[in-house]
Parts: sequence; structure tokens; C-alpha cells
Amino acid sequence: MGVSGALARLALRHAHLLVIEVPGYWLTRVAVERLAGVRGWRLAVSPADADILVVCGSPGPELALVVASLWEQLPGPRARIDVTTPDLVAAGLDQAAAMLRDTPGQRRDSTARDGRGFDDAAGGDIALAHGSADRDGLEMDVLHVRLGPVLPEWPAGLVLRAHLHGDLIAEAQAGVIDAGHGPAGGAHVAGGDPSDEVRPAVAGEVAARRCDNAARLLALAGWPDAAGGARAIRDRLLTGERSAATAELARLRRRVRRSWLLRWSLRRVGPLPPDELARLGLAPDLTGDVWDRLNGMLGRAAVAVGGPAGVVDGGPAGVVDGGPAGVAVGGPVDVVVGGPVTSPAAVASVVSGWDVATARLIVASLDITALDVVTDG
Amino acid sequence: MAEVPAAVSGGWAPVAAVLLGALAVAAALLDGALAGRAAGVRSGMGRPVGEVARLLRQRRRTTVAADRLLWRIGGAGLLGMALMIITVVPLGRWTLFDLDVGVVWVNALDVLAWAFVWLTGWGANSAYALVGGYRFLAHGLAYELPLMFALVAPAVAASSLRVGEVAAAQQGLWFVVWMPVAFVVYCLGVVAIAVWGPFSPALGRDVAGGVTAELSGVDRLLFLAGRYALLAAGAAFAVPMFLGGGAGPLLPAWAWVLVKATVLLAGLVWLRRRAPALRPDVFMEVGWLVLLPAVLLQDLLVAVVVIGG
Amino acid sequence: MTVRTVLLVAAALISVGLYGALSQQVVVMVMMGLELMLNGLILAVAGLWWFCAPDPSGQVLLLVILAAMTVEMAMGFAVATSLHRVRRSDLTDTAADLSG
Amino acid sequence: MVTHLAFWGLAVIAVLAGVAVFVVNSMARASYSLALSFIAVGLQVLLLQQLYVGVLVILMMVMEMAIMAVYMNMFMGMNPAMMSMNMVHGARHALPVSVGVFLLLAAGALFAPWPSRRGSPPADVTAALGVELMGPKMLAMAVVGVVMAATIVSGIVLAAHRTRYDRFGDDLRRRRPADPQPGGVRR
Repeated sequence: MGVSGALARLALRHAHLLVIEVPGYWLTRVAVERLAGVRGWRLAVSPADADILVVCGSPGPELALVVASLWEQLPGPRARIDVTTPDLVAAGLDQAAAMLRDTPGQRRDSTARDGRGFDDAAGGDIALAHGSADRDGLEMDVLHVRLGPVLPEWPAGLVLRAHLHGDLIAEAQAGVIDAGHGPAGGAHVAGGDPSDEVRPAVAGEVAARRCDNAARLLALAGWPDAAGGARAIRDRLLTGERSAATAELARLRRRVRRSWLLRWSLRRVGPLPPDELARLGLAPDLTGDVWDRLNGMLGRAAVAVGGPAGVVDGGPAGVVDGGPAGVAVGGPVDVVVGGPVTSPAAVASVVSGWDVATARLIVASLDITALDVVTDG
Repeated sequence: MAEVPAAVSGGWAPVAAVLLGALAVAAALLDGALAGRAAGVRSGMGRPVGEVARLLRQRRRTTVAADRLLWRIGGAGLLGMALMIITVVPLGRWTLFDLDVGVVWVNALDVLAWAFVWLTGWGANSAYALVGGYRFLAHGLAYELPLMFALVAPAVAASSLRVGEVAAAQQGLWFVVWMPVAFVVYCLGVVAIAVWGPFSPALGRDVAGGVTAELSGVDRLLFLAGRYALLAAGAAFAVPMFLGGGAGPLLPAWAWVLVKATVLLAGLVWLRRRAPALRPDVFMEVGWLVLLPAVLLQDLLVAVVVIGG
Repeated sequence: MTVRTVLLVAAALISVGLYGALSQQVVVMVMMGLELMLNGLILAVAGLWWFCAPDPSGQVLLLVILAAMTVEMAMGFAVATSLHRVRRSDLTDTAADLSG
Repeated sequence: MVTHLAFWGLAVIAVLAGVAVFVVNSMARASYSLALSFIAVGLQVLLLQQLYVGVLVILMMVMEMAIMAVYMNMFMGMNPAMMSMNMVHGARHALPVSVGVFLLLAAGALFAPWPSRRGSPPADVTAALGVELMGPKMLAMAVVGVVMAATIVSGIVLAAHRTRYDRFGDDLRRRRPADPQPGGVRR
């Protein structure tokens, strides 16, 4: 037991979390990422890589099924926690750590699973299918793959049913998981929301959201350090360290702009001219390619932070830790502010004809705040 | 000091393996420290240790309809490859395997990465892992030919394919000085074989870890250890090929080999923090239209110098 | 290891490859059969060289065989691709009319 | 003794892996069986003291089989689930023919009066091969080089769909190629 106890203690200091965000709970997810980072924990890329499954928010029926199947894919020792508000995160993580430390309990869990044979993997959905011509006119077998709803750096709730030729997306249909299932499933649009009166949070949150999206794009571009920088700025914005965040944001923008390698890799990927944007109902400031949109995203964050909306300095300190008052029990805590609503159909349309890597970059570059719940099937 | 290294008995193989292991562990520690510093965490150095503990404690898992034989071969293969590469790398006066075609031997081994990485992606029967495998092969098509021609340059300059003789031929001037293009391309090749840093789209976050998406427990540990070991073996092989072998003042030759390998390895590890990913769709043209002609010109230059000199 | 045993092994490889080349339907599998035959050929030539006439020029033949294999492979893949593009099939039978 | 054991071990691996190519139920396994067969033969060539050629066989064939496996997968859409893969046509003739060929070749191998070794191997086989290639046999290698270049060109012509007119326009005046996805070099 001595050895396995020491192993458990060591392992626990470097646990990997798979974070699942129910649409509308991004502040909770951000809090999980921040507090896990403080503990030295890291984010897992797939269930096979994870020790802890964190569900942020209360999932609707479809997402609950996905979560259950992902839970089965965690190799174990494993722990699952459900957190619905940012202020419950710290306690939740403590609870997960306790579960992982409980070696006898994990052993019982492991023997209980042994009888059930193989883990039910998501990969099982590779099936022989009909062929069709790829963009080069060559007939290839088509692979039907569901991208999302749980993928690293993926907009919460988005599901993209893609027809792949090799790793090329021939066509795709998009939807939002649990569309039309109460408050947890739907996107919350700013305006009619009761939390609108929490004005001081807005500027910081808008900027934080942009930084979060930029971090995702940078992570997908394979630059973890810059992504980590963007995440740190996001956390500072949310905890109210505005001036430090502003300085760091300026530094990050310079760093990104100066990276010719990043520019070379993102230029000319996913170009969207203004008329195309208008046709798809996307925001007009998304014009250009992924590189333009990345810089635009960071620029909007800087504007939100230093712009006229940011009148209150250091005000929203309670957003993460205390949580703004006036939140209905059971409903999403997080307030989706600013930013237009993106239609999933538009997402599906812009990724068709690109390979998975560039398609992921394009999706991340759309700076999605909320998804329209109306699906196109 | 221009002596050509002599082969020692195979009984020393475990020592070579331990040295490779030490280099790989050093690389992992440095990577952890750099990652920790970037993330603002104090426990960075401990990351590899914790990671090993975590993976040893984790259960192995399998997936539906996995091709387990090929999957396991692929996962463990990288480590085996790294061990085979260092058999021909001379450590000062000693080498394990004094093959007269040592350079081609290393080249043949590095091609095995194509098989092992792809098989790891294929065996799991998962779409993301398979996409990762495709990405590695796409990278391979772009980096392999430049890498081969990069290895040609030192061999031509030394008029030998024996690694020890290549090292001995650099008494006056290290090859890295007058064949920098070949050296850079070789380093890119090593980074690519180890699926490291800029060449890690095969393990990308966008495809849920790609080739490693379904690996857990010991299987993941073997694969990750194989990557560090390959990086270390590649850095070690660069020493006799480009960095003058054991040549250097004061220290004995074997110590210089280790020092040079460690420094280069640290550089390769650090590269990961600086450069974004080179996606195969954009790197393909670079490989064929920039790297290949550049390294061919380098070979031509070396050949002209050798004939003229 | 004598010239006879080496050639025996080579003969086995060549026959297995021949079986594959004759029996398989898919272009790529036929190519694998041909490759296996050439594999046997490499062994046979290497054995004959070592045991019967080990002068340097014999090895050149091996390099030519290797070159022939790569050419066969590259052209095979190219033809298979273009056949696939035009006929949407990878079976040798559907290309029977190409035999003139 | 060790050499003999190694030779026979490798021989068994080479032939069994060769048989496995046409027996196993998965394209990946078929391709990599063939790769294994090639590796075994390459090691046997190493035993026969032809180091350069032996290592070259391993190098080239592993690479080829990696590509081969992708082709198989691409055209035939297999997954690792080992679906039964019966793609045999005319096995009726193939088996007797190949058995007959084997008997014929084996008889030749075993009973032909093979000459005893003429001359002795050069001290450094690899260097001798290099001298030979750069000297008397230069023509052979030059021809091989040209054939390889021709293969690259004709292979691309056969397999590629789009031509430069598709990329640069009918008058080849377009500055940036109209590719479905941009490449890494701006031309």
C-alpha cells in the first residue's frame, strides 16, 4: 500500500481533467480551468487521457447520454464532479481529489467495470459506407464522424456531423445539442436577460470571452504558450485585475502580430468576404481569413477593456468567486453578454471543403459567443 | 584524437540504454520546467514524474474492434527505434555496433517511425486517431526526402558511411559550420520523427490528441517515452554527424559527446515553446519546394568542396 | 546457409508472390504479390552473388532490382488512382478491356 | 552456427509473413506483413555481407508499405475490425500454378550443379559497390536515375486531376493558384 499510496499522491498532483461545458455555463468552465491550473492540473484532450470528468452545468438529456458514454471511456482511476456555479468549483475539485486518492474505492470501481468487457469507445462509429467523389474528383469512402459536442477547444454544445474523405470534410450538418430543452440547452442572448443589470461585469466579461476564444484558436494553431497567455489574461479580466490584464493583452497582441510563422500558417485559411458573411448571418467584423479574425478578436478584447464600456475599474471582482446576486436556482449562472448569436448552419457551411485541422481553426476563428438553437438538421 | 572508435562488446548495450534514458528524462524534466514556467506553476519540474506515476496507476484500456496487435506494436515501437539508433552512435572511443553503413542504418530506422506512428493511429479504430496517423504520413512525405539528403552531406564530406569516420573527419572544422542547411534540415527531421513541437499536428488538440487519442496507462507512457527517447537519440546522432563527435578541449571525448547532445536536445525541447504547429497541408510545399532544393544545393556545395579540396 | 538453402527460400517467396499476383482481384493486392516475387528475387541474387561470384559489379544488379520495384510501385499507384478516378473501381476485372 | 540459426529464423519469418499477406483479414495487417517479409529478407541480405543493399531494402520497403497501407485504406475503406476480406478471383488456377512453380524452382535450387565461388569478396563491400557505381557501372545508374525522374513525372500526370491550367487560369496569368486549400509557399 505504501507504494501505491505514494503513486497516488504523486499522480494526484498532476491529474488531467476533461471539462464538459453545458451551453451557458462558460464562467463555471473558466473557473474550473483556472483553479485546476493553480493546482498544477492540466486539461485532458480525450477521455482516455483524463482522470477527472468535470461537467459544468446541468446537461440536458442528449448531453447526459454523451457524458455517460464519456464517463465509461475514462480509463480509471477516475472521478466525476458536477458543478453548476463558479463558487462551487473549488469544493468540487477537492471532492474529485479525494475520490482519486481513495485507492480501495478506485479498485472496487475497476473490478466492477471488468465484468463489462471493452469500454464503449466513440471510435466504434467507423463503418464501411458508400463512396463519393472528393474535392479532387476521386471517389473515396466516406467516413461519418460526429465532431463535438465534447472536443478540446470546441464551442459548447455544437455538434457537427461531418462526412469525411480521409480527413477532408466533404459536407457537414450542424446543430446544437439539447436544442429546445429548457434553459440549459438554449443560448442566452443579451438583452432580455434579467442579469443585464450587472453592468460592471459586462465590459470585463466581453473582453474575457474574446480572450477565451483567442486562446482556443491559439491552442488549435499549436502554440500552447500563447494560448496559456491568453487564458491568463482572461482570468485576470474576470477577477478584476484590469490594469495588469490590459498590459498583458497589449503584449500578447504584439507577440501574435510579430509571429511570422503563425501568420504564415493562418493566412488565406477560411477567407470570408463581407457578402458571404452577410449571407450566412455572421457578424461583419469577421471578414478576412483566420489570421485577420484572430487579430480582430484580440483587438475587440482590447477595445472592450479600454473602451467606453469599461467605466468601472476593479469592480467585478465577485464575478468568479462570489457570483453576482440574483441568480435563479437551477438556471445558468453565467450571463452571455455581447456578441451576436451564431447559427450552426453558418458554421457547417464555412467548414465544408476544408480538412479537419483547418476546419477547426475556422470554427474557432468565428469568435462564437452563443449558438442559435434552431438547427438545420 | 583522430582515432576511429572501436566496437565494444554487446554487454555494454544496457549502459547505452541507460544513457539514452537519462537524456530522455532530462528532456522531459526540461520540458516540464518550461511548460510550468509558461503556465506560472511551480511544480513544473515534477510534471514528468507525476505523469509517470499517473500513467502507471492508470488502467490500460482498449476500444471496440481495435487491432490490438498492431496498436501495441506501434505504441512500443518508437522506444525500440530510439534504442536501435544509438547503437551506431559512438561515445568517444567506443561504439556498440561499428557498422560500415551506419548512416544508412539510422536512415532506415527513422523511416520505421512512419510505420509505428501510423499503426498507433490505426490500431485504435478511432476516427481521430486515424486522422492523426494520416497527418504524420503527410508530414513524412514532406520531411523524409530532405532529411535523407541532409544526411548525405556529412557522408560525402567524410567519404564514408561509417559514423565513427564521419566524426573523425571533423577534426579541423565541424560540419555544422559549413553545412548549416543540412544541419537545420536534419534537426527538423528529428523533431518530426519525434512528433514534437511544430510537427505535432498528428497529436493535435483539434483531433482530441490524434494518434494518442485512445491511449491510456502503460501504452500512453510507452508512446510518450518513445517520443522523448527519439528526440534524445536524434540529438545524440547529430553529434558525430555535424558537431564534431568527441572533439573538444579539457574534457574526455565521451563527456563532450554527452555535453553536445544535451545542449542540442535542450534546444529542440525549447523549440516547442516558441513555434506554432506546421500543419501538413502547408508544410508539404515547403518540404518539396524550399527544403529539398536547399539541401540539394548544400550537397552540391559539399561535393564541389570535397573534389576541389 | 548455402547457395541451395538461400535459393530454396527465395523460391518459396517467389511462389507465394506468384499465387498472390494470380489470385487477387484488387490492383493493390496484385501489386503486393509482385512485390513479394521481387523480394524473393532480391534474396536469390544476393545469395548467388555471395556464394558464386562475389565481385562488386553483381551488387549493381540488386540496386537495379530495387529501382525496378520503386518504379513498379509508383506507376502501379498512379494507374490505380487514375483507374479509380475514371472507373470508380479498383478491381482488375473491370480493367480487362484495357488489355486490348 | 549463430548465422545459420539466424538465417533459418529469418527465412521462416519471411515466408510466413509473405503467406500472411494473402491470408489476413485486414489491409493494414496485409501491408505490414509484407513489410515484415521485406525486413526479414533485408536482414538476410545483411547476413550475406551486403550491408548497403540490405539496409536499403529495409529503408525503402517500410516506407513503401506505409504508403501502401494508406492506399488500401483509401480505396477499400477498411477499418481494423477485421471484416472478412475475400478478394480472390481464379484461385483455382493460381494455387496449382504457384505450387508447380515452387517445385520447379526448388528442384533447380537443390539439384542444379551450382559452381563454387569464383574470386573472393572485396574487403569493403560497400566501398567496392560505390567505386563500381561511380566507375564502370555509371551508365546503369545514370539510366536508373532518368527512369526514376520519368516515373515521378508520369506518375503525377496519371494520378493528378488538376493541371496548371486549373490552377493558374487558361492563360497561366493568375498570380495565386486557385487551390481548394492554400499551400505553404505563396506561388
